[in-house]
Amino acid sequence: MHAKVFVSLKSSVLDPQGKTIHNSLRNLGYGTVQDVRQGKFFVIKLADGLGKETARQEVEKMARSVLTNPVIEEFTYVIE
Amino acid sequence: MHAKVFVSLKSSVLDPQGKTIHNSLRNLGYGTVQDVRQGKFFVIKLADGLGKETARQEVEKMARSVLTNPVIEEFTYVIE
Amino acid sequence: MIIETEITPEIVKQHGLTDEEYDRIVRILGRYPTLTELGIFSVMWSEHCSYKSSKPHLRRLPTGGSKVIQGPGENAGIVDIGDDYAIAFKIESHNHPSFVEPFQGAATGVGGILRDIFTMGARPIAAMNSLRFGPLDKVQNRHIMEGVVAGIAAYGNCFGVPTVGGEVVFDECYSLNPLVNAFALGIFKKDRIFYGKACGVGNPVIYVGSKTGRDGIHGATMASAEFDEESESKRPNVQVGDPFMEKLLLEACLEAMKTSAIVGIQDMGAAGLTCSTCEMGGRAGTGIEIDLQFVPQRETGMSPYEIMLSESQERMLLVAERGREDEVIRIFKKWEIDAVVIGEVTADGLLRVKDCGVVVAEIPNLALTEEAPVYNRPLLKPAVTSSSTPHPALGTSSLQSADWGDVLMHFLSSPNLGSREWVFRQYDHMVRTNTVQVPSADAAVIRVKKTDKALAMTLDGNGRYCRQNPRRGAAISVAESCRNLVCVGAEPLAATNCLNFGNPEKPEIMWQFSEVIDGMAEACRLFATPITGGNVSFYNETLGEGISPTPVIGMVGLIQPVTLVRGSWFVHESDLVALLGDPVGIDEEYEDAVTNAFQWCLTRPELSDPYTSWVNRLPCPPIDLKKEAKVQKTCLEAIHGGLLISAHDCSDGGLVVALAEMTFSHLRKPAIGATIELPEGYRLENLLFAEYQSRILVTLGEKDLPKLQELAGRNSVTLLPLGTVGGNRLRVNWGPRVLIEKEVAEMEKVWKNSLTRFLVDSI
Amino acid sequence: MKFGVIIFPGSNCEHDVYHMIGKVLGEPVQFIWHQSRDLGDCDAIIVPGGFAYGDYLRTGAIAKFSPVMESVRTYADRGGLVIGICNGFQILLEAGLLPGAMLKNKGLKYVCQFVHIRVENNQTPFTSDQCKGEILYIPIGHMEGNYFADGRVLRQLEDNGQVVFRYCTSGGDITETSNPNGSQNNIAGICNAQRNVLGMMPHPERASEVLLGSDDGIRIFKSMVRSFVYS
Ligand SMILES: Nc1ncnc2c1ncn2[C@@H]1O[C@H](COP(=O)(O)OP(=O)(O)O)[C@@H](O)[C@H]1O
Ligand SMILES: [Mg+2]
Repeated sequence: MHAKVFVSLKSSVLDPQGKTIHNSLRNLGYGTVQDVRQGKFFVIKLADGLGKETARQEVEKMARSVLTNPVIEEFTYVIE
Repeated sequence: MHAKVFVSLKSSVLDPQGKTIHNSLRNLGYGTVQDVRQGKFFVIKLADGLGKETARQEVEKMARSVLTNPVIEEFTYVIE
Repeated sequence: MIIETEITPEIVKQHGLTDEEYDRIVRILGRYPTLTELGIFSVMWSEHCSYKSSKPHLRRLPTGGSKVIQGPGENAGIVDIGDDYAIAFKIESHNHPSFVEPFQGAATGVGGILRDIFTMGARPIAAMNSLRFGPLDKVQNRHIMEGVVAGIAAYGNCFGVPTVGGEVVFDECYSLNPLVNAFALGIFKKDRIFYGKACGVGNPVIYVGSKTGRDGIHGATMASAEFDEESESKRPNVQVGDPFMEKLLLEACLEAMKTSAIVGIQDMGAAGLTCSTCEMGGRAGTGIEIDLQFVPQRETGMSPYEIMLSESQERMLLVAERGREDEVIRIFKKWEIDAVVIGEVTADGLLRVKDCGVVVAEIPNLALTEEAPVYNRPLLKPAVTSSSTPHPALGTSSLQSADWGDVLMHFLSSPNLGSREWVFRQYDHMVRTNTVQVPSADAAVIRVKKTDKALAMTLDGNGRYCRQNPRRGAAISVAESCRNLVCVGAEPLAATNCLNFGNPEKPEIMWQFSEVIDGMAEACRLFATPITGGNVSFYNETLGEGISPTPVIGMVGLIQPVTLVRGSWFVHESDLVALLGDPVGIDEEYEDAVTNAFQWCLTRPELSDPYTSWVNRLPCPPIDLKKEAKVQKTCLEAIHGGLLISAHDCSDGGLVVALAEMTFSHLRKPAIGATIELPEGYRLENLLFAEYQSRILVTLGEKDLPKLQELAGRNSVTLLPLGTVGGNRLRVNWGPRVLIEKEVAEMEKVWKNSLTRFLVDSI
Repeated sequence: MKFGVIIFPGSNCEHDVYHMIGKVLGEPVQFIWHQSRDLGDCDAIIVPGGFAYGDYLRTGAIAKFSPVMESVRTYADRGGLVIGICNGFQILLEAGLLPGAMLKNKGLKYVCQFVHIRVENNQTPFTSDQCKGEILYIPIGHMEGNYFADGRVLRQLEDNGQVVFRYCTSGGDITETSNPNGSQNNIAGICNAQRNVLGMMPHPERASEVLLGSDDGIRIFKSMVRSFVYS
């Protein structure tokens, strides 16, 4: 079983990386690009026997307390 | 229209970041975690009028030539 | 004026304003304020911006001197270093943000202090930081420390300023209140200084840098309130730093300043656009009118209130000569930075803010700056200031059999005494190719290209001493910072300070503050090191728990010629080791406490950090400032006379810890031991480990001993030959007894592990 | 011999290199703005360290598209001397002037310290003044210096003598503990097959005066001058 956790900066928070990438894409002629935001993701391999609901709880807990700082980041996740 | 490009290290390349997170998750008592790999993603806002096929071509081009380094990274993407 | 929101007492309270302050606002305006105006007043009258509690005390600090070009009141103090060069330096706190989001909080702290320096036209050439955390055995403290250090590294390294020094202290009182004080120093030609003044009616006001977003709205008021569980909800205040943008801003500003088209310039720090406009107008006695529709914005639908109070980083406000704005804007465009005329300087002394032509705020600049409220808050000396309750003297007999070598090894492994390499290895401390003395010497040393000068700098604070005796503790911080400079061969020039305290509304805290100022003022006068600027951080309290009063001194000195620079370690076999200054001070209470604390500690093998446990049971050590000055004078004269090979300050951990530190390897210089004969006639544990001030360990060639003796005699300073450098062990003898005999390699290993044993494998 | 020093937005060692060439080595030197395609009459190009474009996407990833890099490529193809230091090395990798890529340091932290490096090949214009096996004392300062190339490329590098510097102990041994960043085969610097393009993570300009702790670094530039004069 795998969980994927996607972490991104809250939309109100400045994303200097995304901004810089956006600028250079535009300078390189990718005129159709209107905005870029950067995030990170984690692919977490979980013990197979784990029930879906337990997995969900575990993943939410670690995403909230370890993988993100809720002050500036938010996350989504999927379990596959 | 949005494109999401997911970039990860090729599996042949060691991912110490994922390993470190794995270790600390384990130390914090998340015993069900068996492996962690870390990647990054870009959310790219594209001009609305763009056809799906053009979008696809544009995104692939920028992913290949700008957003990743093919020596160490690989990517997938979705267009929404 | 359109009053869009009715100002209820509830709203006033949310803005941290008292009823009296609100009445005063209404009197000043002659009407009720708009919400935007209320916001502007609230940030400018906050403790952070107005210094309303500290101002009456700060006035007692010496601030002038023949070399001071600019004292407190500008973005940074400026000191003349000769040969047409001047330096600008300052220290600032970013404590609260670093607690909430360690990485970004610390990073933006570095960004802020760098802007304070280059806004004056100086190119930053060195940075330092003073850090305080809770003990590392707690995960949360490790997490904060890792984030803070990484954040400082990320910002400073990318910007391209070498982070050359600082200090790190661990104490329980900083667990929920970590302190992050960032220092920066820049250099420029004396005739190229820029001030934050909006001169010249009709001159355009130009906004440059990052776009404005809803960042840190109310950061200034946040830094002026205690923390509680509710602060969770205040969290969106945290800002993200963009060091790349700051680097571009630096280059563009310095390039624009060369055109002579710039009249005044100021960074937008706390309270952003509000603070920079009213302060620039206030200093020049002019008014400023801006229209917010021209302000570059990152988000849509921002209200005037939000735009005025935003604390988005990497922004500057400048006033250019009328007619030359395009010249200025072109330079910023070259660096791909937004630069927009948003208003002009007026004659009426008002800050007038329009939104698409409609006035949304109109306030006299001076009402926001110089005429902001000032409070003489009540002071109260706490009943017991000394927490080390005196123990009955147990006599020294039970210490007779102590294994002092073992004690030394334990002390060296303390996070409070061990190597800081884990920290400074993450900082680029060599960029700009000026770093003569890398971190780990008593002070950092930076050469000044195109001259034969070098600058030495150090940060020193001691919350532990100040908790016991705020006045003496502050004086010791000044003395120690000067001593550190003297040890590397520098003459102290001037200082900046960062005063970290608890809640000023508590009379005991205000008393501590007042005492600290007096102690600092006395010492700074004596050492002729004026305070040219600084920062006050109050409300370092979480859930009612406050920090020890923690004043941090940033001291800067001059070495000329640069070849005089000295290290703080043993260099050659057979050099002599000697102590400048009295081996122990005179203070019976302290002396007894040292003995008692050892007896307490040595019977407790379970202590995880015996040094910290021991030292926490001691009162503030004595200091005789006049004697201190003589010791420092002697050391400096000896270095200038070519008598000394190295010099090292004896401070935390006392004489033996200082000796051990001198044995360690440094860059390509291998570790090297020494044999030391301690004088008899003193209480042993006092001689070995007590933290008496006014002592400097020196090494010299044997042939220079008579000259040094003569010099010390002339200055009435004790000079005590202690032994000889050589071998691969540190041997300390006392009469017939061998007290300590340790392999240098073994000592160096535990010393180097003091932080890494906690920090290596965690994220 | 005239040196050109490229400035990207975010470069921060350009002045250091400029000072070293002009003041310590005493050779003519000029800056070249990243938007320029004109390398003037420079006899060697230095791509200096720093954080071009903040290193925000990947190190060197955005800088490689600068107009000046096209000229640098042409220049290198014609045999011109190019040296990339730290971020400059990373840019040359991204631009494909040198093979391989940089990963984050194995400790995941920025590392600033002096290191020892061993000269592995002195048959290059950058090392002709040194002996094979000689040890230099030069600082590093980077977050991404963990050199990576796939097995085939790595073998080629080794077989062709393109590994110019390796991290080593003070005695010259190639060990794991002397490797500060996890770099494959302790690689600290490599050159192209033609030997006219060098990339190295250590900063020779930071070790160019005794006052700064070492002057071993200046010898790389002395080599360049010598090979230029005799070429
Ligand atoms: N502890 C202090 N001692 C002396 N001057 C101080 C102290 N704290 C602040 N100042 C001075 O007060 C002025 C305002 O400080 P501050 O608000 O921190 O500046 P900024 O607006 O640049 O952040 C500065 O000139 C500063 O040097
Ligand atoms: Mg300021």
